[in-house]
Order: sequence, then structure tokens, then C-alpha cells
Amino acid sequence: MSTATKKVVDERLYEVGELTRVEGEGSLRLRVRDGEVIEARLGIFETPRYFEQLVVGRTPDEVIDMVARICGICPVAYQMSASHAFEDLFGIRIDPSSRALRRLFYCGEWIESHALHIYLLHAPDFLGYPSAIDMAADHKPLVEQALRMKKAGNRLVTILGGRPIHPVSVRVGGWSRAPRAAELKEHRAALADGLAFAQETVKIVSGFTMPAFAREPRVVSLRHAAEYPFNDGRIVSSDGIDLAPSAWRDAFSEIHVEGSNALHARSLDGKGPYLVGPAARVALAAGQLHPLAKEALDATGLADLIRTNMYASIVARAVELLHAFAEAIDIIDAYRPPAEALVPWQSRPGVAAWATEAPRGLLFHRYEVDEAGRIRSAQIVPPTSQNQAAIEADLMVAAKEVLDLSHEAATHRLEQMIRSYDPCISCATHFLDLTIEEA
Amino acid sequence: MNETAALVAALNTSWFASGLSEKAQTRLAELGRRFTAEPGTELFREGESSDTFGILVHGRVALRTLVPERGDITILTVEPGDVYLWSALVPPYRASSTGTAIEPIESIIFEGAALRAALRDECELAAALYPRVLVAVARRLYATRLQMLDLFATQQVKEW
Amino acid sequence: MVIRTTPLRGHRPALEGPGFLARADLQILIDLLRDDGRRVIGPTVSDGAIIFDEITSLDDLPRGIGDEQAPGRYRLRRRNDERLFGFVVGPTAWKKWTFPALVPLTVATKDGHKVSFTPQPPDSSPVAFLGARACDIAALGIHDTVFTGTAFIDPDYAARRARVFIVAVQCTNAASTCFCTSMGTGPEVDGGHDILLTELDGGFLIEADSAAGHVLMDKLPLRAASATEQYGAAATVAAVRARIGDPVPAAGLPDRLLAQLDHPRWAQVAERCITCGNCTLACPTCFCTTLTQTTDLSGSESIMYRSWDSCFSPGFAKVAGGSFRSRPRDRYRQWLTHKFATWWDQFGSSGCVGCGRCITWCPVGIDVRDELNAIAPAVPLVPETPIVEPVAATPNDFVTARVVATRQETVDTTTLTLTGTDPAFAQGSTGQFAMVALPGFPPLPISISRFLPDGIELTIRGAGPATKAMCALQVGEQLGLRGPLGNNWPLDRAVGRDLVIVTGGIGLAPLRPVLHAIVGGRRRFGDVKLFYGARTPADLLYRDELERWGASDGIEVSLTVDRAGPDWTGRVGIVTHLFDQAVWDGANMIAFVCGPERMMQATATTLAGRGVPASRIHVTLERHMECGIGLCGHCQMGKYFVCRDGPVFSIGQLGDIFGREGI
Amino acid sequence: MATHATPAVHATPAVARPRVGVVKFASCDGCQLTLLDLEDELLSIVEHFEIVDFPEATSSRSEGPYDVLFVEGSVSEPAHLERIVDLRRRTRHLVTIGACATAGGIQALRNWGDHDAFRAGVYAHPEWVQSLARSTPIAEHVTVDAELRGCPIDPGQLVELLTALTTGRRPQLRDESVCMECKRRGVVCVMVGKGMPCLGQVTQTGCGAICPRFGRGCYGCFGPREQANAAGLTRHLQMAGDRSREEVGRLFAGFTAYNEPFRSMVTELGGTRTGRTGTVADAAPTTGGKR
Repeated sequence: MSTATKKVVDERLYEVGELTRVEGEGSLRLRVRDGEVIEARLGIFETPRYFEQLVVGRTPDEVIDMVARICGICPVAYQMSASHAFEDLFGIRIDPSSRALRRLFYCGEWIESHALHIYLLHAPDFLGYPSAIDMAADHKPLVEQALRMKKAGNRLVTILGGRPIHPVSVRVGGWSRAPRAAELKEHRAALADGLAFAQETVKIVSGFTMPAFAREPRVVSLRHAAEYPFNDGRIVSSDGIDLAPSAWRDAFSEIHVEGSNALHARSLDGKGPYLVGPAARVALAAGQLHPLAKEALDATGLADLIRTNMYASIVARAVELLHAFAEAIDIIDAYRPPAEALVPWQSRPGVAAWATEAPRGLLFHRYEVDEAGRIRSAQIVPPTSQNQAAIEADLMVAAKEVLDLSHEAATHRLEQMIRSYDPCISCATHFLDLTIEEA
Repeated sequence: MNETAALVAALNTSWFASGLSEKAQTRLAELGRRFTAEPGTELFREGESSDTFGILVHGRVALRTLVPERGDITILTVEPGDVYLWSALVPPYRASSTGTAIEPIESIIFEGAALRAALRDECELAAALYPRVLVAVARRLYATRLQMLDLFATQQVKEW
Repeated sequence: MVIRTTPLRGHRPALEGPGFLARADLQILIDLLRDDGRRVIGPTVSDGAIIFDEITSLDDLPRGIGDEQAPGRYRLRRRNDERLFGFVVGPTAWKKWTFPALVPLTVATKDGHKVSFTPQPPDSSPVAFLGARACDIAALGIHDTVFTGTAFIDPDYAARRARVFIVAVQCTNAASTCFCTSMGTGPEVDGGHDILLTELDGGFLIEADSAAGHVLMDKLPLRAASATEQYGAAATVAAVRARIGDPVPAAGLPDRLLAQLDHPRWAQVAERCITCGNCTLACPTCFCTTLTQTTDLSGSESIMYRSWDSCFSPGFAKVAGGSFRSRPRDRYRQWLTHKFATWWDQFGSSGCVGCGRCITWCPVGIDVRDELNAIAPAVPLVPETPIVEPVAATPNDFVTARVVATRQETVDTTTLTLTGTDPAFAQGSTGQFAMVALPGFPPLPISISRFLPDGIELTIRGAGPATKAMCALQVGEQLGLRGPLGNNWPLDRAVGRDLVIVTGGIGLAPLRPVLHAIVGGRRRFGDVKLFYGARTPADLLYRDELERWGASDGIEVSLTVDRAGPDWTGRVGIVTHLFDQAVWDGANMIAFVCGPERMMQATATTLAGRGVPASRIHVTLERHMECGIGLCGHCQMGKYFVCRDGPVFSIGQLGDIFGREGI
Repeated sequence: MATHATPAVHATPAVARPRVGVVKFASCDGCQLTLLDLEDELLSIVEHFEIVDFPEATSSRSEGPYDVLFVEGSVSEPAHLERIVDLRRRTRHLVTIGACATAGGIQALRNWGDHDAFRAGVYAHPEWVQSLARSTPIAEHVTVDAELRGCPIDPGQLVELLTALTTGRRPQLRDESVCMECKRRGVVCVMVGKGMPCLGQVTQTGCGAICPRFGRGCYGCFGPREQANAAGLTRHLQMAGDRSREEVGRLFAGFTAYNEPFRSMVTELGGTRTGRTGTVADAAPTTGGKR
């Protein structure tokens, strides 16, 4: 870069060649000249895998298996957005019990993903360790409990889908197999144990000292009248956007930025970056939180901080962890196996689109389906692409806070800031459809 | 007894010739002569012309070949009764290995030109001798093949 | 909880002949069995098939449901009646309870240099099989022979089997895949059960065939079965027999089959066969298993599991250097010839009961009946009987022995002297081997290279991880032993004869005890010649003993190496080269041969050429072994288990399977 | 900190706490996540192994040398070519984990397509994106000491590999069909019982027969087993099962499609895109949900 070669008074470069404790491969680059940020960049060099091309010509059920492979941490989310999109287009009404199982499935993934991020990836930043492994030396019970929670989430996904990563049972029209009530009941105790510790977790993380930070982003998430957002609801924002879950493209699009294999999503109204994920959901849908989770959130008194301080997203994540445990238990207690786990269906041509809430935020899928029921084109917009602009905007803010720190401390602080987003870089990679930019 | 009779007797002790007809044995005895050597004697050298056919009667002969950087390798030891030298029958009549007596040896050797002439003119002798030569060669071939297999080598099983 | 009010129970005099049980009252039978503390295993619908699983009530049974079966196809269908057993055998075989797919055999622990092996007790909780068919019962009978019928008892099977109560059901229909009639196992149930039911429209004809059966029957609300009912029952079963016919004429089948080892059809069926192994695991008599170890990260405790395996899996017949049955056709041939032919030699019966599971559950629908009829024309062949049985030992029972001395024989070979071995080793004899185990490693067969008053010696070449670990054992460390196993060198037959011992490499180890025995009683034998070949002079084992045997013990010792430097004045060449010119009278000669298989073939040929009769040329074979007593199936060679019937065989015994590929 | 408890008798006396690294190439991170998903063993694992490099889990980094290096992902961009060779140099046991590393992964489906078209089809500025025309397994580039199959790998097999390492034994990874595990678990064969196509017979075991247990056919994510008779299965599915070439081809065109003999089946039968445009279309609409 030409600017880099110029000699300037007090130019500082903060760089992390390979971000650690994030999913996938990304880099951070921040240049500050005379106190002014002149470059803030979350680079993403995760290798492209061309999923949107790979699914062309395949059947909807094959797509569900394939898109799961976009991300090893949130495969369920990809299966959910895809299956709902196709069911919406084909006019399939799945058994209510199957729908409950889909929410339960999501609970499992949220528990696994949030517990992983809170304790194994993020907490070490607040407690000053390079990793949870090192953290375990001093805080063994804490880490053991965290692993138990994570296991409880994984187990839930396994009961429903055969394995925690890339489960196999989600099909267009429901499930290839629905669990027996007894299988779920057996797991209830572990979830109850997890629930208790999740409540503890909210207290623990709200006790962490949050670095100073102040920026109130626009937030976007699903919102549903009766449920905390998982698979269903309308796409809403803090400034009035209100769309059907299939209509994401009415308000947003993606662009390709040099130096990145991922894309930035932006809103068409030009109002700039927006935030998705736990903090956004808590901001927009706190009303639908499970009473236990709502209660815990209020007890922290951090609801406002979560909206303005990115570091506090760990609290939002903990509250959602608690919600997922609580709702999972409710679903299991009410569970009756579906009369028809898998309802017969027939494809019809058209556009299948849907958004659901992945652990990291809004995940939008869009497929054109041809007469033979094969995919003609695909677009997948993961949370991290949508957050990327917000992350870089926040780097600008964070920069001002770190100028007085040592270079090393500053760099670490910035990396911690990025981790607050729980960026999922494998997902973020390679999702752009040229046609959109042209549109 | 006369020299021929003694040679016939010697031939009879050998695996190689014991199977031959009395007539063939006698004829061979006329063609051959007795040969003895001390241990360490180099009887013929790899690559050098050696227009002789030899049957070992006593002692042991090592057949060696020179492998650069590994030195002389013994590839076979010939036991009494066996043919230890047949280059007289195979053009260009050169030794294919170096033969060294590793024990006091006694053998019966045949001068190449004379033997070949006899075999060419006397069908009966040829018919009797060649099958024995062929058996000896075939056996040598098979043995070499098994040696190549390196049967007793440790099969190093992959650690993983 | 079930309420039973049966005025008759206990008051009714025992019936003469069969009784009649109303269909609804079958619940009472189930309850009585459960009151005896038995889990009742019976047919029930699951995943679109009728499987066997634990049942508690009549409602669990497949009421009014039948099945359609064809090669590679199974579907349920509604019947237009209320029958509870209106179907034929499904995917499950009863072996699931008598011979489970996964059994923990032994827990091994390691604490410093101390190791211990603890056999795991079998789960022997009482069960009742409800709805066993004639073929199923025949299959149990075959397993009884395999696991408890020879010198070797499998304790796990024995314990489980002893607690089975069998309620048999006569077949009242047949599937297109049934051929019990040809195998002589059905359809009529003929013994092996406690109670027999024949389902009729209104209920069951019921008979008892054991004391326990009679006790139970007397508690049931029965009336005497009418003549019509008895006739009806007999007629239905007869009709089933007629429907099945005789798809695979069995007379002389074993011989016909073994005469066709080179039939082109083997290659053709291998085109279709996916070698997935479904047939063997669906089969109610297949009993091959494999051991796996699970260890904790510290290596201090490991559990040895036994699980179902299949001769169709490439790894099944693997030894260092490859598989004995590398081609799918070899594996299909092994399965079919074992099941229908060599099983007779091993266990005195066919291994097939004609249940048809291997046909229905073959995903690509290969029909064993078609293959048999295509491959086996009538050609006779004379079977031979296996030789002496070695000492018994169970597969999960290891004795720990301690290393008291180690001797480095060559760069990669070590001799361990062990004490504290099983007293049985004191009775052991030349040529036998032991299964040797270290915690976390699969047990390996190692031949005994010396018998001592209070122990044995093992000479081990460190080739793989396990053998390397054994070679690395230090004085004071322990390992686990089972044995002595296998048969022995027939020294008695060598008395008064000239004995030729031909061996190469590590092969001298199993023959070393023979030489010790000879030295002990030299006069009892004629000339004794030892021909020993090694790779290089440095690879010769027991050099001091070789010296002594030759010098003072009256044994003619001839050594040869494959290659040597000029300083070696001994012989160079393959071991047969040492005597292939010798003019011998083989008539009074007996030969013991041990070495790589190719070398033994060369030797056997040469010896035969010296006039030694095939019946007196003895070789010892190496195969993949896990149990060492003919229970795991790995080491099968034709009709023999190498571990149990061997490892020593005469060339005469082996006949043309010696040196044939893919056996 | 507990010391490693490798018994003295071991074939390969493991150094105190083997140094373990975990690296990724083109992948979804699911296989390395499996290590973190060993919730019960994780803390004991870090007692017996020194995790020296594992970016997803720790900020401490290392350049090796590694006693064991777990490699996730496929080689699919120019930089990967040098990186894998370089890593191999610093590694004693190189273990590939997952379908991407052992078979090229789902992204290897592009190997049948037009790479430039793919790139242009996804990116506004293809010239900014570095990637290779083919996604290939690690073993195509360096020697691999052991491989854990699967998409993702099986936690049990991962633990077995680790314990084999501390015990010094060879990892016990069976080379049999999925059917074997299916039968051991008493699952009713979905192909025979429900007429569903299933790759279990030609697929390497290790997953625990998950798909048949969950009422669907195996989709081969553990890849072809030794001597897999894919041609035989294909013949059967086409003839007895009455399925179109392309339908059977799509079965093989999955997460391990690039490993033989699956590769030949895909090439021969189709099932994945062979060009930029055009979908392989049957006349009739796709249906689902039927049993």
C-alpha cells in the first residue's frame, strides 16, 4: 500500500496477522496517524469454497446437507434457514411438534456455541489468559462447568440429529426421525444442571470489568410476537425496518471489498453499518425472553450497556444461554412425538428465501428453484458478513481508547474487541452473488 | 584301477553324474581330468574367459561377485556333486562370478573345445548330459529367486 | 401392572397331550415368564420391520402383520386376521442375546511394572425367547457346538445360553427366501425348546418339551386341544414344507463345493458382492469376532472388547505384509465354503440353517441358493480329521508372568525368560504357542522357544508396535499369557526314525524345544539333521546352542545364509540348497519344517523328491490369531483353525490348500 | 501438572507430553472443533499432550516441531502448496482429520467444474481472490501417517488415536463397511427395508451408522472403504432400484466425491455441475418426505 511507505510523524500500525480464538482465518489491521484512524480493516483470508455454486443443480434435501458444511460451529443454523426457505416456497406445513423440535434443535446449538464462546474463547480475555486451557489451571471448576454446559447443548443436537456437528436428520418437511419422548426426558437433568449454571454465568460475566467504549449501533434481528427469535418472525431494526423473513433483500445487499474473501452486507437506505447477534436480539426482543432469562438480565442492570458497549455482548450471550436452557426444558416437558415426522411434499419452481437467527445473528438464505426442483442459483448471507462493517466502525471507536496503551496491550485490546462479535469467519467467507451488485 | 575307472567312480559319487548311463560316464571320464586346489585358491574370475566345465567332487567352492562399495559378496556356495563351472557350455565362455575354494577341493574338469566337439558329434552323450545340466541350472535359478525374496527379512510393520 | 384372574391355574390336572391357549391368554404366559424374573424377548414392529426386542405385553407383538421377503427386499404388509406370528424370520437373530455384538472380555490394568488382567463376568440375567422358529433353534444348537461343544468353552456364551427359556413357534407361512427344508432344520420345530406354540385362528396349540416348560404350562388356563385343532396345526406346517420345497439339494454338498475352488462363478459373484458383510452379521450362526482395546489416556487401564467381525472385511485376514484373502472373490469363497462345507469338518454339521436372512438382507440381493446350485456339481472328495487337541483356555483369561531374564539374540530379536506362568505350561509340549498380551495391545500368538520347570522362554522379533513393546520388556516387568495353545510336533512319530529339521529365521524358535527334547533322549532317534537358514550370519539365532548341538549332541547341524561377506566361510544359498543334492532314503525319514511359507513349500517339494512321504512332512503355519482356540475365526484355513487344529500340520493333511492363494 | 503415564514398555517411547498442533486449510473448522467437543476428556488431554498450536482455541502460538500435527481442510489455494510441505518437515506424526483433508471435501466438487466460472459466479472481483482450480486431499501433497475420516470426524476415533499415541499402539480404526456397525447396533437396513439408496456398503466405518439409525441412507461422509465395489452398487441401484444415472451419480457427488472409486462414479454418471450454467434436470418435480 503506497501510504504505508510514506514517512509520517507518529503513525502507529496495530496488526494481528492471524486472529486467534475466532472461528476461521482473519486478520486485523488498524493504522492511526496523529491520533486519526486512517485505516481499520478486518481482513478475511479464509479460503473460498464456492458453496453458492456447488449447490446449483442439487435437490433441496441435498442442499440442507451441503450448506451445513459452511460452518462447523453453527451447522444447525444453515440447515434451519435452508429447510424453512424451501418449506415456505413449496407450501409445506410441518407438524407442530416438528416445529417445536426445530426450536429445541436451535436451543442445543445456541447452548453449545454460546458456552464455547463465553468460556473457551472470550472469558480468557477478561481474566487475562491466552486460552481456557491455561485458565483451567486456576479456574478448573469454572471450566469444567462450562464444558458440562457445552456438552449438554451438544447432546441435545445429538439426540435430534445424530451428532453435534453436521447432524443428519433435518429434511425438507420435518425430520427423517423424531426422538422418542423418553430419549429427551433422559437428558432433562443435564439441562436443569446447565440452567442453574447459566444463571450463575450471567452473574459471573456481568461482573467482568468492561473496557471503556461507547457507540450505539443500529441493530437488526428477527422478532416474533410470541417467541424469542429462532426460526421465525419478522426482520426488524432499531430504526423501523420491518420485513417478512423472506424479504431481506428489500432492505439489504452485499458488496465485495478488496483484501477480503468475505463480503460486507450493507443496508440499501445508506444509513451505514448495522449489528446482528445476541446484543441486537436482546435489544430488540428482550420482551420475548424466557421469564428466567429476562429476570436475570434485569438483575444485571446492564441492558443499556449491552446496547452501547460491544465488550458487554458477553452478557447478552450469557442471557441467551440461559434462555436456551430454559426453553429447551419447557419444550421437552411438553413434547409429544409428531404424528408425521416427515410430511410428503412436491417441489414447485420459484424463489425460496428465509432468515433465521444463528447464534451469531441473522442468517439469510435465498434459492432459485427450477421446474425439476433443482437449485438454479443460491445466495447465503451469514451474520459475520453483516457485522463486518460494524466491526470496522467499532475499530475506529476502539482505536481512540487504546492510544495510551502499550502497543502490545492495545493490539490485544483490539483483538478482544473483535472477539466480542464472536466472528464466524468460515461462514463469512465467499458469499456474494454478482447479480446483486448489478441489481 | 586305471585313471578312467577312478574318474567314473568319482563321477558316480556326484549327484550330477550318478544318474548317467555307464556308457556316458565312461565317455565323460575319457574327456575329463582330475583337479585339486587349496583353500583360498581363486579358480576362475568373474568376467574373464574360462573355457572349462567343472564338477565338484570334494570340498566347497564359493561363488562371489564384486559389488562396488560393498566388496565381494558370496552369492552361493557349491556343494560336492554339483556343477560349479559351466561357462564352457555357454558362449562367450566367460565366468559370470568369481570361484574360490574355501575348503581343499577336488573336482573333475573338462576342456571346453573338446567337450563341445564331443557333444556336437555324439548325440547320445549330449542327450544324456544336457538334461542334467538343465536341472542344475533350473535349480540354481529357483534358489536365486528365493534368495531375492529375502524371505527372512524382518517385515518392518508401519508404526501407524 | 397386569391383573390376572384365572380360576384354572394350579387346580387343573396336568393335560395329556397338547393344550389350547386362547390368544388373549398369551399375556398370561408373558407375565408368568416375567414373574420368573426373565426379560421376555419377542417380535415387535420397529423401523418398518419385525425385530426381536424386549416386550411386556401382547400389544407389543405384531398383531395382524405379515412380511414379504425377496432377495434384497423386505416389506411389512397388513394381514386380514389377528395373528400374532403371521410372519417369517426378520432381521434380528437370537444370537444378539446369547452372543452379543459387543462384549467386554477383560480389564487390564498397569501400575508401574505390575500388570493385571481381570476377566469380565457375563451378563447372565434370565431371558425368555418368545417366537423362536425351527431354524432359529437349530442355529442356537450350532452355536452350542461351536462355543461349548469342543475342548474349549466360551464362558460368556455358556453363561448367557444357560439362562434362556425358549417358547418356540411353528412356522405357519414361508418366505420366498426360506430353505430350512434343504438344510434339514425345519420348518417343523423338533426339540431344543421349552414350550411350543402353533398359532391357529382363535389361539395356540401349546405343548411343553422340558421340565421347566411343563411347570409353566400347568399354570396356564388351558383346555385340551381338539383333534381338529391338532390336525389343523400339523396340516399348516406340512403345507409350509411343501411350499418351500427343496431349493438346495444338500446331499454331498460339502464335497461338491470344495471340488470347485477354482470355479469361474467365484469371480462373477464378486462383481456383484459389495463385501459389506451384512450376510455374515445377519446370519444366526456366523461367530467370527475381533478384539479391540480401549485405554484411558494414562494407559493405566484398558478394556479388551470382543465384537462381531466378518470374513468379508479386508482387515479380517490381515497379517504383516497383507491379507490372506486379498480379493473379494476369496472372501466370498471363504464364507460360502466355510458355511456349507468345512463347517462339517470343524463342528460336524452344516453352518447354515436355511433361514434366508443372508438372502433377504443382502443389500444387492445375492441369493446364496443360486450361487450354491451354480457352483457345486457332484464331485466327491475325501475329508480328513484334524489332529490332537491342545490344552484348554478361555479367551478372556490371562495369567500374568514375570520377566526374569532377557537375551538379545539379534538386532531385532529378543528371548524373554518368564516365570509365574500358568501351571498348564508345565504340561506344554514342543511346537505350542501362547497368546501374549500387554495392556492396551492386541494379544499376539508367540511360539514357546523353551519349556522350563517353572516357566517358559519366548523368542520374539520386534516387528510391530506390540512385539517391539514385548522386546523392550525389562527384568521384573510383567505380561499376560494364555496357553499353552495349539498342537505339537509329533515327536513320538520321530522315534526310531531319521529326523530332518529344516527351518529359517525366527522359525527356529518353535523348533528349539524339539532339539532340547532330542538332546534329552538322543538314542531314541536315528540320524538327526538340522538345516537352518538365515538372512545373514548376524541373523542366526541361539548361536551358542547351535554350536553345542553340532559339536557334542550328535546332531548334524548345517547352516546357510542368503548373503555374506568374504569372511564367512560357511554356506551361502537357500536352505533347501543344503540337501537338494543329498542322496537319501526318505522312506524312514520324518521332517519338521518351520519358516516363511514360500520356504516351507520349497522344502516340502524337495523333501518329497527325496522320497519323504507327505504324511511325515510337518510344517507349522502362521495366520492372524486372536483367540487362539478356534472361537474368533480369524485363522481359518480351509477346514482347519490354524490355532486349534495346528499350528503343526502334515503336508498330507493340508493337501492342495497348502500354498494355494486366497484360502 | 500430571506427567504423561506412558508405560516403560512402549514400542515408541513417547516424549514427555507430545507436542500437538492443530492447523486448518480449506474447511469449516468442524473437525478441530471436535477436539473441543471432547468435553469429558479435554482437560485430561491437555495433561497428556502439550497443545502448542491451536489458533481456534488459544492465543499462544508455535512454529513446531510437532510430535503430532492434526491437519484439517483441503489444499485449495496457492499458498497452501508450500505451507503443507513446510509443516510436514516439522512434524513427526501428521494426521489428516476430516473429509476435506482426506478427500478434498465438498469443495472438491468444483474439480468437475470450470473454476474461473465458479470464481466469477461468486465474486464481483475474481482477480482479488486466490484459489486453485482443484481442491485436493493433503495426501496428494505430502506423506500422511494416519487419517481420521468423516465429515466431521468421530470423537471416539479421535480419542482412540490419542490413546494409541500415549499407549504406543497402532490406532484401531477398522477398515470395514458402515453396514457392520449398522448390524451390530441392530438397525434395520434402510436399503432392504425401505428401499432407500444407501452408501453404507461402500463407505468406511467409523461414524456409528448415524444416518441409517436416523432413518436415511448413508451419504458416504467417511469416504470409500478399501476395495469399495462402487460399480457393483451402482449397477444394483440402477437396475434393481430403477434409478437414473444422474440420480445415482448425485449419491457419490458428496463430501468425499474426489476419492476413488467415488470419483470415477461421479465422472461417469454425472450428478454435480460440469460447467458454469445449466442444472441437470429430470422432467418430473423433485418430491420428498415419502417413506
